Amino acid sequence: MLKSITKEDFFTRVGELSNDFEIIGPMELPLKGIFYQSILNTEDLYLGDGFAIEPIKKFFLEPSTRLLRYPWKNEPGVESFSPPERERIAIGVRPCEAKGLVLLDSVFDPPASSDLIPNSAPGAGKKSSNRAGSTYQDAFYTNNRKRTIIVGLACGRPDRCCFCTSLGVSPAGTTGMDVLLFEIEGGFAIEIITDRGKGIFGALGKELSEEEKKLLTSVNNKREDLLEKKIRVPESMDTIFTSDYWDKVSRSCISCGICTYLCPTCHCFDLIDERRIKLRCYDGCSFPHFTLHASGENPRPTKKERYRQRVFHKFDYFKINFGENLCVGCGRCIRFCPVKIDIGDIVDKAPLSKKR
Amino acid sequence: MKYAYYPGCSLHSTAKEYDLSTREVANALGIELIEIPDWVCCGATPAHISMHLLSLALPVKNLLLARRIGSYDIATCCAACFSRLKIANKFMRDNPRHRAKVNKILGEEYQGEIKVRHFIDILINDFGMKNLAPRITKPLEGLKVACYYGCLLTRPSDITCLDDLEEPHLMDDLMRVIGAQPVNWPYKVECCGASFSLTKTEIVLKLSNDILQMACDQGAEAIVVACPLCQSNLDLRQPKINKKFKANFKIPIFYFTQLIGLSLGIEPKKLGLKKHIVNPLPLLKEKGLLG
Amino acid sequence: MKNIYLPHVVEIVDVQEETPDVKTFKLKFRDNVVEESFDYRPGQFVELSVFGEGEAPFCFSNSPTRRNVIECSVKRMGQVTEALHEMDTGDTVGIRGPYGNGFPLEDLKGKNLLFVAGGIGLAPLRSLINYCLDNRKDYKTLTIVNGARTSKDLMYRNEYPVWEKAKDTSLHLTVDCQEENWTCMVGVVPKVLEQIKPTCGNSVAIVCGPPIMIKFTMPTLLKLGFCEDAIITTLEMKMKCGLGQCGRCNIGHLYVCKDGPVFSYSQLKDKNFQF
Amino acid sequence: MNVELRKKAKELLKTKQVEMIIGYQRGPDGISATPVFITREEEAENLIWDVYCVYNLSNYLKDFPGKKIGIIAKECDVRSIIVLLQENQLKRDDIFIIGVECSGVIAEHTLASGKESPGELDFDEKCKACRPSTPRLYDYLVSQKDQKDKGVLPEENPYQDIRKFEAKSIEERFKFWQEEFSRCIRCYACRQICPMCYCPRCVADQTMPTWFSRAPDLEGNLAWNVIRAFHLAGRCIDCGECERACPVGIPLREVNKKIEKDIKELFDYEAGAGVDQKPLLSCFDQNDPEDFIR
Amino acid sequence: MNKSQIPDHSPQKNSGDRNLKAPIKDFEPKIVGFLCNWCSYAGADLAGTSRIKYPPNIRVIRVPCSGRVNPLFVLNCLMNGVDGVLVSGCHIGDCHYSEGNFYARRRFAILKRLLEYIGIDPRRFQMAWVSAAEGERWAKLVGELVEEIKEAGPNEHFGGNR
Amino acid sequence: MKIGVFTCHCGTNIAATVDVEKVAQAAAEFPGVTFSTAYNYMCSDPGQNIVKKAIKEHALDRVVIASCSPSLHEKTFRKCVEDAGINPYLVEMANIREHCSWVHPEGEQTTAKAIELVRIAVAKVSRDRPLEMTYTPIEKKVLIIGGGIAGIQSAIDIAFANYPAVIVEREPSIGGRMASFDKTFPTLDCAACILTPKMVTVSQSEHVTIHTYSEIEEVTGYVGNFTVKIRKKPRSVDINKCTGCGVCYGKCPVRVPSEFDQGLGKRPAIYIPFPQAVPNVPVIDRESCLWFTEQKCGICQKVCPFGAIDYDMEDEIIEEKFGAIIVATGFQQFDYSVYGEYGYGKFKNVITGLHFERMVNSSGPTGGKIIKPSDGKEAREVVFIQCIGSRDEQKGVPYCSRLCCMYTAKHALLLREHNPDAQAYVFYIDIRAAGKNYEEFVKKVQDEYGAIYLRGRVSRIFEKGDKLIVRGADTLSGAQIEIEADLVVMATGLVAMPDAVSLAQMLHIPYDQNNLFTEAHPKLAPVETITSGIFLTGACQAPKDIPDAVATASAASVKALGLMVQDKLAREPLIARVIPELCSGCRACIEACPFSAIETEEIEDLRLRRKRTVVKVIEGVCTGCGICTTACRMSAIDLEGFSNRQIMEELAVL
Repeated sequence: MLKSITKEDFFTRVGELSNDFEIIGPMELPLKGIFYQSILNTEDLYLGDGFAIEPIKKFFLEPSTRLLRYPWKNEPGVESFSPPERERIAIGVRPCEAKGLVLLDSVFDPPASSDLIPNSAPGAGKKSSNRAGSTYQDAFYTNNRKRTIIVGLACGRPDRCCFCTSLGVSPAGTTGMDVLLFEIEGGFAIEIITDRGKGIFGALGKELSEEEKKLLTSVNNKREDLLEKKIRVPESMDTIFTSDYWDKVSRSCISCGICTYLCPTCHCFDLIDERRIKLRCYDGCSFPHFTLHASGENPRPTKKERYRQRVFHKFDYFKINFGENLCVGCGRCIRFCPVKIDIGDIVDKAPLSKKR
Repeated sequence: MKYAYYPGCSLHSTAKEYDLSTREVANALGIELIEIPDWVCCGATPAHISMHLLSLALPVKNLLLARRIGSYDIATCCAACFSRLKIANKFMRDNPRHRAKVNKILGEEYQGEIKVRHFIDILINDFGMKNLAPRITKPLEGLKVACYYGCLLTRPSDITCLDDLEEPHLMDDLMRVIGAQPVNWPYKVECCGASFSLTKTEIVLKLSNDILQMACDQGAEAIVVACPLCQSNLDLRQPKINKKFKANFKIPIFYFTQLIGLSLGIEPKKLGLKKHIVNPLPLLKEKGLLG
Repeated sequence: MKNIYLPHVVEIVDVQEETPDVKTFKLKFRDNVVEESFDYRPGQFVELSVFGEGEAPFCFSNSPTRRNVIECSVKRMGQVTEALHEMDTGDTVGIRGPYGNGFPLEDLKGKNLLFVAGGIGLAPLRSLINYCLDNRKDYKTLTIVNGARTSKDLMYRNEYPVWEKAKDTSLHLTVDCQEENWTCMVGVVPKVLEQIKPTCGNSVAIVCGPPIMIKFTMPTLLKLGFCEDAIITTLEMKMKCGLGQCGRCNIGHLYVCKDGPVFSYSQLKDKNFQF
Repeated sequence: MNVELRKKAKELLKTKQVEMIIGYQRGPDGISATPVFITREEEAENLIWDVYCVYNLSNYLKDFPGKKIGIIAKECDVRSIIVLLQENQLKRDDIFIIGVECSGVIAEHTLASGKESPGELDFDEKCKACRPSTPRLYDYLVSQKDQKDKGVLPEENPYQDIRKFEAKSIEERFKFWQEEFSRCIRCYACRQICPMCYCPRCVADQTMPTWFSRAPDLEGNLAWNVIRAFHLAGRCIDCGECERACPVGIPLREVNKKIEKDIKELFDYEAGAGVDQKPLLSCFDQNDPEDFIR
Repeated sequence: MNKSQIPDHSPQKNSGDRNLKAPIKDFEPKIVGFLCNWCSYAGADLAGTSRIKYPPNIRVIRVPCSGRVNPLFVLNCLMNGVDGVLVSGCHIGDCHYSEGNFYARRRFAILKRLLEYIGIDPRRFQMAWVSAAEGERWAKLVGELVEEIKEAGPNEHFGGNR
Repeated sequence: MKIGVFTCHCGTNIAATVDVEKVAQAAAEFPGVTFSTAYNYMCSDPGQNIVKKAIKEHALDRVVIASCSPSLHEKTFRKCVEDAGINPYLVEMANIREHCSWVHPEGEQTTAKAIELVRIAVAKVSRDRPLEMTYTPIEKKVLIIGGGIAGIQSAIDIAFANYPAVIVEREPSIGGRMASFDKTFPTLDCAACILTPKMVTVSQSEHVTIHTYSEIEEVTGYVGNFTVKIRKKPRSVDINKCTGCGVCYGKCPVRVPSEFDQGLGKRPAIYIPFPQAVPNVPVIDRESCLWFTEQKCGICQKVCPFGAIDYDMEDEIIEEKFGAIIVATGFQQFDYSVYGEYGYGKFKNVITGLHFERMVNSSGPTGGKIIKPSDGKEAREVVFIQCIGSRDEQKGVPYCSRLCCMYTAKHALLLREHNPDAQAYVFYIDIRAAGKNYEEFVKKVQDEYGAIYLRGRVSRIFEKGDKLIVRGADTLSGAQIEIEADLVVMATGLVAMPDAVSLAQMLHIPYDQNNLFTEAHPKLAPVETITSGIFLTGACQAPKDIPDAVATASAASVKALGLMVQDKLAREPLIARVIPELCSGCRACIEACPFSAIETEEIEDLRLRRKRTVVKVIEGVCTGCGICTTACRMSAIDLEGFSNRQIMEELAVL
């Protein structure tokens, strides 16, 4: 059921909540762009049309997490860092990012019961279909997910790089959210999704009047076709693994880390030891040293293999392992790519017809 | 060529002739000397023996007065005034503690920026020897003189920085320009006994006698000085020296400004030549320089 | 919630110099509760962490049947291995695992086994060989082909007599080029295989060694009649997390650290894997 | 302009003088330009040259070692080719430089603001200080007759804003850079896009020893940005690509310009002056300034 | 097996929470000195043999030549909470390798201005020429350095997550 | 990794202000340290035995010695651990004496600093790599710069050991300052009589080649492999043809003041400095010879019976390789013209010691008569003034020149010998007569030769008539003294040669603030310099009289011969090392290397599967300065012994 609330009441409510919750939300830095920050005073909260450069992922899979502290060479005992307990509310999360978190859950927080025998029976020969999720639950990520309530904000004005609808995400989607806000004139319409969401915003606002409801549904229907960019994601791209299409499209790639670090679903990381502390930091498959062996061998030496790996991991491998594409169509990798490589076009125009 | 002129006490009293000849030479050469209105004594030796602060405050007072009439360089003739003003300037520039104390006493901010010049330095460096030479109407031909610089003019050399402290030559050059014949003698910077002249006169007599003796030995007919105290020790005490050492020196002691005045054709009366104890006129007449 | 990156602290009880750049470390758990619950299969690996230097994957080189200690053979290669080579008895390291699927022991039962090892590749195979020797009745003939660049690079020399004397087990050693007082065969492993011509009926070839060697051994085995499923290899990849999450060790959709490192040749061919 | 360019490209490919030509083509959004690598003649048709061609294409030369490559280069790109030649990364006869007269390129961030026509868009910062519009080294020059002359007058004193920033107090300066650098996510786009960064393994990726923290905290970010600028001392030719590529908008050109100003004042050294110029930090002068040494 | 769980500092905040090493009043700065082996290190030895006292805040790292000191070393020190860095080599012309200090001079002229531009207190990174015969001057230099850096205060911008 | 830490009490030097036991205990806790102890004198034999025993017992593989400066005992401890079976380069020293105990007050902070220095050393040793010595061939030839008594003695000793030596002398003849002396103290034997035989032996020895009238142009290379360019200035006389008959300098019309006679006597334009010159071949002074100044005369060429005169001889550069270099460039007199009180050097009758030496010398310009240069009359009253320039921080040099007191006493004696009714007055501060029979000699001069020694300074000298009035004080009697002297002799001090600094920079050897070359260690290595292979003898290192000069010359020769006898020289392996994978081939290091010890090479890059140019270090030439490591942006070139990992590890434990 939908409720509406004026902007002021909403912000005062957020103010009350900030006593016992840490508030995270988009903040606009002039000339620089919008960044998710830990909000100290509520005015900084920016709930307008633009969306953050870095996805909300950075508050769940942190750019650098301290895993454990080593003894110095010979001292006994390894101390693990305990994940923080403070409850948090993430406000202004876009539907694509929330869906991204759900995708990450299947990697870092796999349902414990799934039949995850290692997919190894060599004799099997045929493509193994059972879910090859990892049996390991990441304590830090799971803790972050548990202690955070997601308050989504429907997309008012997607830009020309967004193509979330082609990936099954709607600008007003609710997957992975506890509460969803719709911007209506003078305030927000609130849709409570989970009881956690009810806990914080349940008693808020008044029933939506009829024509407000009509107006909202009409706006929601039009949201989908606000997106100009539509792409067709092929079922499987196995057939073109060896084609030189990848060489052509990846030629202008400069192997930087923008598309991987800013992607709400990319989750590759590196374990780094620095001065008695083991850190988990972001890493990207576009970097040459990502797969470099100590012996100097590198299974993915050139940009071609590396960019192909990025596309296949998102649109082929993840689908085999977890049944969904590892992409939510947020368009960040297109918007911020310094050489304007558009993954949407690449996947859309992949020459599937060619025989293997 | 404008300067704030600081005569100093002795130029208004015992060394009047030095003041007269300086003024004459100055306006003969077109150098404008504006006497600093109600200047005070520079403290000379007594001040810096008794109280250091006094020995700074007095000269700085004069410097402030000079600054009021426009910050020209200060022209001074007496070696003692010259060295006291210079030392005061150095302290005010380099020593913040003293500067603060003195400025508090005098109630004005002074950083030691006014330049203090001796008249010799002005003649040679500002006016320039090549401009002086053509002005000489009556060169002092045949007059053999010993230039006596005394102690304060060239020392301490890093403060006065007027001339070489062991072998000064500026006055010799001036004498040569005006036609006189400076004698090469070793006692150019030997001490004449200075202010002992009042307290322990016999020291002055001994030292001045040596100086006079050396000047005679080297064939000098007269001694040229640039400091009133040296002049009085050599001139005033000459009869006593003759009596004590049974010598008969009759060596006139000129101020370099007097000789320059003569060479410029200024008549002797205006140069105060009559005020000397040892009468210089016979020698000048003999040399035919009085005409 | 358990921090899956937390290693168990183990102590180095013995260091054996196999070759100039390979050392075998015997590791003993400090805490015997963990020791009991720590069981592994040949072919699996652990992430060995040297405190302050980093972590690297090493396969077990002793058979789980010979319980008391864990053995890992380490070739001096990069930062972690260099630090390990500096260590000697008494130092402590961290161990995390066991990871990976290990050799498919059930499928191998009742088959002739051909072990093809190159250089450091003998380490995981030794674990399997000793395991087979301890359950000798489950397996038919064992043929061990072990090649190395020079005689100095042959590992576990003290095990060779035991292997030769074992029931219908044959051992073939080879070095790349002839050396003085070297009696056994000479030549690269694929050539040696052609000379030995092992029977391919009801038999499985287990190949392990540097990528170059595997690249030339595979066609030879196929030529000798081994079918694609009957050739197993363990892949040596860069593995950081060992949990299938850090995304770097994948071949196609399979993660070497989780779904491997033991793969059949058919799986690899399917994934267009080039060595 | 484009016609002459395409004709030349076709001729080069036909006569096998070059195996590939790196140039610009219209981007998918119809306005901005993206790099293109042409190996066949007919592909030369979509070569373009206009105010939207911002990229420094010489960055791609290191991907084709030993091959004969043609490259379309404006003045700043040519300067970076000169430095690459100076540091033995390229062989002069492997590179065929198609010089283009440039009258300034568009600042890319203004494109996103929806303004379309070139008139309204303002020029990139780097073009303000760029004096000659014809490249100082080329094998073939495509002149710029029809393009209107550059609206941008070179500033009279190029390091104005650097001096203004230097005048600020130490706390203000640190606060500014602390905010900027704490936003850095260490995606190394600034390094990957820079033609001068061709090191096989950058000090940022080295672990034996780990020079500075590889985690994106303040210490690591500041060390990274300082050493990146330092390693470009006397080599950065101010093509502005690093600032353009930075996703979080850190003013990286500021840091490079500061060093450029210092080495101009201290050692009168300019990057990319000539192919046989000695590297700045591999030579010295008897009376280099040493006022800061006690 | 693992010890008590120690609280985690989540990365966003970790560059913010600095625990001040010591109250400013009795702040003992930690200074790193890169001394060239042939001149400055020998000069420091001479200060030793002539028993000239100077504050103990300096830690000496011996390098063959001031030309060996890599800016990365200086950055590493400053980023890990060291309060002051000194690079000291032979006087110009005296270098045992004849040109080492020329390169150091040019290199650190750039680095010093860059660090100052970034907002790092110029007193925190200094350079000096100390010859093998200047034991006394070395002691005076260290004394002055310690005073200056005491004035500059602890380097609390960096080194928080040690 | 098993590290042993050995902390030294050094008697009380360290123990006085540092709690050594506490340091040893703290060191035991450091990572990797398995053994830590303390002992009174680590560098002593029992101390070293403790180290060796501990290495064996605890199977240590790395050692840290916390004691004094590495410049003192690094070699000792490297040798010690080598004997115990560990690679000598796995040792590090923590300097807790010169850099800690001696310079900080006793107390908690000093001990804490000592502990921190040890922790740094342990961190560094944990990253040391075992290194092997590199060997380089040695050139079996010694270069001797300077042909004075010191140079000659060195040449004789080296020739005696049948090794070749090359003397390079700037003047036309060897012999140096001593050749101009008359008698030598204290034995009064004639300088020429004891010097000439040595000069002759040197000139006749087939092991010694002498390049006179030539200078050192450039020195490159390192111990065992010095490449030296020698510039032979044009003599205009062909040495082989000239027999030294002397016809040419007899006929030469030109007369110019002779430098050898300190300007007292005159010499022709083509001249030999003194009769016993070796080689006895004249040289043409091109500034004063009419042929060169006005293209006239040319008599000497006409009269020369052997056609040895050759006007168009040019500078000749010889390049030779040497194994060791002995520097014997000698001293020059202090220029007393800086003293205004002594007449700025303008008085004719004020001369220096060397002038007097020439005058009193029978083969000198005055034939042994001591005269007043102004009018040539016999000098009866002669005043000697000591410490001219020496012991004077304001205008002179701070040190005492050691031998002026002695040569003044000798001059006073000779004065009385030559002219029995002459009287010598000597103004002195302290008489320094510390050699053998020196004090007795001075006593004899005072008693038997009636020299009046006045303890006090001379405040002023001025001319009065033809006399010189010397005004000084006699502090013993308290009287102020004025002497009317005929002649004043300045006992000027000994200072460095004017071009000493440029030679030091050419040889890369240190010099002190008085431009005297600095020895490696004042007590333990007085004739060596810190640049291995270069040795110092004679007054260029510090003022020395003839006995000391000869002694240090022999000492330097022994050191040089020590190198000659080895057929190859072990060189410290602390040199640069390239990591090919990291190198981009940009050659910034090649531009930066002062010794051009780096060159390019082609390698097959397996990762990129193509040929690539990277750089390579030439082992023999690299001196280990490390300049290339910072010129390289990729840190692809590292320096053994001071590697990036070692230094970063040191910084990590700060």
